[in-house]
Amino acid sequence: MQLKLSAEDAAFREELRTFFTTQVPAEIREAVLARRELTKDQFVQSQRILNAAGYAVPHWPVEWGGRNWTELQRHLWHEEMQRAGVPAPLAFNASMVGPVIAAFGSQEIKERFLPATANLDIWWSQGFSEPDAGSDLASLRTTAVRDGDHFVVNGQKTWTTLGQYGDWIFCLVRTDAEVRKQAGISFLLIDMTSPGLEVRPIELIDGGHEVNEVWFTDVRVPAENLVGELNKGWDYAKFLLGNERVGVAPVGATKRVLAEAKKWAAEVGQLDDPLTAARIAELENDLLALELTAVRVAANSADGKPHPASSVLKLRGTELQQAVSELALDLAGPAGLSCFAGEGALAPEWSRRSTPVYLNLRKASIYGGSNEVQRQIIARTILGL
Amino acid sequence: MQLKLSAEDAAFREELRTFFTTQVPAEIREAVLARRELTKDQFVQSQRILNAAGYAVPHWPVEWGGRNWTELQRHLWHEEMQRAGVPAPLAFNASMVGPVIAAFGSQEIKERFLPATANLDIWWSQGFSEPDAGSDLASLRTTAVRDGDHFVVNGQKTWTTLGQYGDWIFCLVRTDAEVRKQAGISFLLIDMTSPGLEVRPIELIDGGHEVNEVWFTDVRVPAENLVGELNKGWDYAKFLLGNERVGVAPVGATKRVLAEAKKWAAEVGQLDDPLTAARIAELENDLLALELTAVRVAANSADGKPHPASSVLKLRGTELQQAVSELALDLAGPAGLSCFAGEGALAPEWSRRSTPVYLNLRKASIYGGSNEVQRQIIARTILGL
Amino acid sequence: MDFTFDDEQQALREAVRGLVGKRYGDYETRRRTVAGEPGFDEELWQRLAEMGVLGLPFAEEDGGVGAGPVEVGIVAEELGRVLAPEPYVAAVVLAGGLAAELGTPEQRSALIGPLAAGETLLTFAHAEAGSRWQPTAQAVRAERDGDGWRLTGTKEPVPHGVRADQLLVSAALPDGGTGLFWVTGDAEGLSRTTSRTIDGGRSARVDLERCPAQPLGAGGDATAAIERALHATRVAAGNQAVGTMESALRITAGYLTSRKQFGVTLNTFQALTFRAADLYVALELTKSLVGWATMVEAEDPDSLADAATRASLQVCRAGRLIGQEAIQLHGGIGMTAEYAIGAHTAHLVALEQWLGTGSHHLGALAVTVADHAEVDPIR
Amino acid sequence: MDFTFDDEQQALREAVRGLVGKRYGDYETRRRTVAGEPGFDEELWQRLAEMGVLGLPFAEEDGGVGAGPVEVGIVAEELGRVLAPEPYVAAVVLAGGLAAELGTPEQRSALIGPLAAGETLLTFAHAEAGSRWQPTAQAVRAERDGDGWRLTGTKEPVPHGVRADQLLVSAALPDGGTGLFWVTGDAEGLSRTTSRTIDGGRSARVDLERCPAQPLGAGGDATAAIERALHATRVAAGNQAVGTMESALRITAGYLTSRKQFGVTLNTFQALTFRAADLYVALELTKSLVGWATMVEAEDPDSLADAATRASLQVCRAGRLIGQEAIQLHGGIGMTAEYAIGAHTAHLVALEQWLGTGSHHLGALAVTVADHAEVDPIR
Repeated sequence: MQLKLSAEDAAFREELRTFFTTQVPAEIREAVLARRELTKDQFVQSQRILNAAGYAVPHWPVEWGGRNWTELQRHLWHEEMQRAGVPAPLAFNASMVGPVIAAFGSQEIKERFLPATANLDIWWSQGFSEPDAGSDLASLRTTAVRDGDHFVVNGQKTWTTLGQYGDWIFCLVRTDAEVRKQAGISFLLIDMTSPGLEVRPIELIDGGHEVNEVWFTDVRVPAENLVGELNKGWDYAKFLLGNERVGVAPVGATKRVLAEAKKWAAEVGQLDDPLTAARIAELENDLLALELTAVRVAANSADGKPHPASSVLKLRGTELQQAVSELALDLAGPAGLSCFAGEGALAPEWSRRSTPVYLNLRKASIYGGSNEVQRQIIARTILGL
Repeated sequence: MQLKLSAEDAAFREELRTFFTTQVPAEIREAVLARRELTKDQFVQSQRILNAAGYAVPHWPVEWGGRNWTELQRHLWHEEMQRAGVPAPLAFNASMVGPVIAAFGSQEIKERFLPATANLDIWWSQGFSEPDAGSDLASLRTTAVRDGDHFVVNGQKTWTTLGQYGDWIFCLVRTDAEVRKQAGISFLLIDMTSPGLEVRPIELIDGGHEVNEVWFTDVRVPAENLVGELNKGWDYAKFLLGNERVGVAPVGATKRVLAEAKKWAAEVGQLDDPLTAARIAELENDLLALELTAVRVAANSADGKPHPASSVLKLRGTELQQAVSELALDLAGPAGLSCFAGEGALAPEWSRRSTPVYLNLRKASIYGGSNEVQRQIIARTILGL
Repeated sequence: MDFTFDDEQQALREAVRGLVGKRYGDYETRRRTVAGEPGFDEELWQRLAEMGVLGLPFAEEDGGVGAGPVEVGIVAEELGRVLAPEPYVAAVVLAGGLAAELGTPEQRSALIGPLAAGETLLTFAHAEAGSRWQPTAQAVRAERDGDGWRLTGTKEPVPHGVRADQLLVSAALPDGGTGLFWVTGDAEGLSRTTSRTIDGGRSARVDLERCPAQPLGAGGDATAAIERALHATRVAAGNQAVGTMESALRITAGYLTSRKQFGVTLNTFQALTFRAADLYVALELTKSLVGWATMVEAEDPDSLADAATRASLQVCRAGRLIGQEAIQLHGGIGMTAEYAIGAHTAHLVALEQWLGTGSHHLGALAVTVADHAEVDPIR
Repeated sequence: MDFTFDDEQQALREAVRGLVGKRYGDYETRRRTVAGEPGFDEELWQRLAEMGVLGLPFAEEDGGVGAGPVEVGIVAEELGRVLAPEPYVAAVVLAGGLAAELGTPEQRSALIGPLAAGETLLTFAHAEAGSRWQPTAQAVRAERDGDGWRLTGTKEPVPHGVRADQLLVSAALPDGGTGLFWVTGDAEGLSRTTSRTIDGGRSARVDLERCPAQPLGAGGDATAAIERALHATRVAAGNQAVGTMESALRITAGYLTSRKQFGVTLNTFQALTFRAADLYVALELTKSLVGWATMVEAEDPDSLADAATRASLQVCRAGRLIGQEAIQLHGGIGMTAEYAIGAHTAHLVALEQWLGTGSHHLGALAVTVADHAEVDPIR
């Protein structure tokens, strides 16, 4: 048991803090802090700055840009990034397809994709969910049929986040319909400019365009774009989803919004309201417990496999993210009605953003393994129920 | 839609209020208000006063002491009784076995038992639950085998509330083991002084002795003590449990404790603490909503069958009963440690009672159809899920 | 106390339900309607006028029907059930209610008859930057100009503030207090910008620059009347929210019985059906409290403030719970604008933003908690 | 920051777990033990002394072992896991901690050595009628009597106040402030009455009537030291509560997989297993926060008050949730004294009553919320 960071880790943290707050453009970080939607260019610019400094994919194998940090260092990196308002490296690249390719791809596929993936030269989209395969992902129906040295892909993916920016999409496709549903799935990389591939926007309840449907009609995909072995895709997906959960607890970002919310509360004369103060104090404590749990769990997952308690992080992390967005909604009060009024409104930006952000974050407990799925994992895997 | 009571109902309410607060001894009502456990004599004395005035079993058929009141009047009766600290007529008598005998018993059984039941000359115990038949009541195993003009009863009942005072016990017994489990059950009345019947106390977590086990070893019961038809007991039990739920939402009693809790809060200097005040205000509102729902539901169940929303009353009623007991626990603070110190302690009685009452009321969401059973009823019966 | 509706009230409910159900029963129509200006269906508004619905709360001599809060509540609940975007509560209950209470006979006949007839849309411009549902005005100030008055300042957000033909505007009076003024839509110095609210409604920024205005009624401090009108509006909006919540629960239960995951319908999963049961509990409790507050408004107006605040707190608590859980129980599809459920959640949010959040109402109740021994709803 | 225990700490845990597990692994033994006086097992207390556990936090020159809060926390967690009724935290951490901090060398050698050796049971008599966990005394007053002092007034509740051989007593000083005094168990004017707490512990009313007393250390105002000791006690009690909660969850999960209803084991019901999952979440969060507070006490004592308050809030929240749900998930059997689960709930309640409820700790945090931009646990 040791509270204090080692001198080395303290220096590491300081170095990151300095880098993030001086090297990533203030304009990008301010957009994050104001909870605005970022442009594609802002994502790309930020990730390239990180990648140039070796801060984009530290958890990858060293030969592909990894840094061999301790789990605690990774945690500090993640927290400092969020704290400074630096957009995290695109999860589809850095946390999803990258690690899968690095772990299961051929040398050729690694060379072809990993450097471009780390640098966001390729923007990856995720093609997992389908209209009838949500929490029950394994019942997916998009097919890839071998035809010479190509696969021919037909079907539909949905909830493809930021798919409108995508260059390539990594997909789970059914390559054998005869076997038990988990056994006939493969992991395929598809160029989104391929003929027959169409991206259609889905409007969300906050009025934004963040997710998409992706339709495949006789899309021809070179066979060499298969990652790993045929029909082993479910294993790779489980590997990936395990990674996804660890990154998904947005502790630092939620802390940052809560710190902002205190300023907002003061602005609207509510910070000295005892009920508001108590609500904030309780949220601060809840977040503290979550942050400490993230550190504790990180330290226990040194073998690279996610600790089963990572479901705790996802579940509680999204609950608190939503609770803080609800606080902001309440602080904004009537000004939240001006949500789409733009700069012409008197209401300050934070209060206008509060309404769509609150609604948008309803997704947090649904996407990336719903909170029901997380409870199921905890009950079964940890409690043996 | 009509807010105000009719002149007739207003007079009715006033009459009850006067009766309860002047005719039932202050000592008994004070014991209720102080959340003490009542003695058997206090229960009996109070119920006989009510019965003499026609206030013990108003919902029974008129020929057996019923009053043919409207549902609103029954509600007012119930609320005013709780408000005044008058112990409700013993539920086992007034709400359980009495209505079952009145509805399904022979004329002979009615004459033999109903007057004595209304007047608490017989103290009834309930013999339904068994160690392996809790929420799944129909899997009960206590048997009654016909032997000439008797049944011979063997088995064990449990959770028999106040069974230590019981003169008679009404039991669900298995009279046919060959059929589907609900179909082989009968409803039998058993004299608790019968040889082979033994009552054993169960100590509860609050240190009190409120429930018991009842053991039957070759207990001979005259066949005429069967209520209604052989093997129809499950229907009678369902009828009874439906009644039970309606009476179980303790709105008036909980309101009364909350009103007391405000005095306690003032006593310990917490009533002007904004967090405590807000908590009380929220509880008052929750109870108001529950009380109004009780009135609304009462009005919609005029055919004598419980409105399906009566599950709402049980579920929410026990939640709020528990929440108010938790408030009292918090107000008592360190004084609650003196819970078993008696009058020798400096801590006032309310603060000493707060701890055992809080623990004791954990039962409220378990007994009489657990809150899980209530949710199941709502989901299935009302929402069609 | 009696929560049942009489035959006439039942008939009113069925008539309104028939009309708005026909119009918005298909959610796509509602979505299209709020996408275009003015954000509601002018034709439906006329049909409501013809049906007498827009004149319900007003005296017959003012051109109304002489009905009361219960009838208004029935209409609001039915509008809420289909998320009808028509500004019934804002125009009829709030703005119309103020005109009826404070207006001179001439003003009432100029404003209420046309409002009831669907010819004039009226709104109440009251909220200001930084205000939190209080009944007073500060940012917009009234000044005398000869025999008349002029108003200067900005109101935001104002419900349907651009489409409105006539505006009632609250303003700080030179000698203190908050006055209530009538400003015509074509007044000089008046400029308005509209925007969408999260539920597809319309809200405006209204700038007044020495804008000529006529005091409503005898003039003077109108704070108490504004407060009463806001509370009556909360009661009507509570009824509207009940309709929306009931609809959200119905849609959610329907989804649970039809959507399959892991080879079975979702209602196979007890963790989900139990949560749906909790939503039902919240809804039933809310119906009771809103119904009661509606009766209090009708029969015991002195208790309106307390009853409206209590009902609002319950509406807000249930609205958050049902709004959040309805989406969660749907999963991904609940996040999409194409599907109806999210709009229910959004509407419940917008109602709170307009009339006060749960925290706000709880704060009001908390300060009065020592003033009474218990809350007795039976009169 | 590192949450892992070193080998020595691990060995300590296993030794304590072995000892108390052997004694109280069968719940019936625990039940019997608390039914008789003094409410704990004197023999086990001796064994703990022999193991060095009672001397853990004290300096070697005072007769202790010179270990720290982490080791104390390990012991407390293991005691909490089996609901061991021995007054470890009250006697060693709270009373012993005060003696160690304030006592003169003579007082320390008279009190701490015997405490560590299991020869003298020490307690801190502090709470008074109406007090709510504040570090000051009012009802018991100290007055000078020649060279010495006498105390008059009543302390209640006092943990193990009758069994205790020696008492430390807080008292209002004649010139203001709260002093800390040593009163021997056989002092004249001292009378004591014991009673059971809800979890089978012992609490006393202690009446002092001009009872001779010796100031601890140099005398004077000891408020700050009392406050520090209470916070250190909260940290240790938090560790104890973690043990109890972990045990409650383990028992509950075991029950869900073995108890049958409707022909299947209870873990078939998703609504129940999901709630168990929520308990696990609460427990993990609590472990983290309590572990952190323990490290803060060890390495950053200036932040002890903040860390102890934060840990206590989380312990109270999780304690209520787990305590209530553990019984509910058991059903009827959870209500019986024969079965272990209810005693876990009762113990969590008694810890709160002793050291402060969630409402109390939240109130303390709420007033400081504007003092910092964020809470950064990493030092």
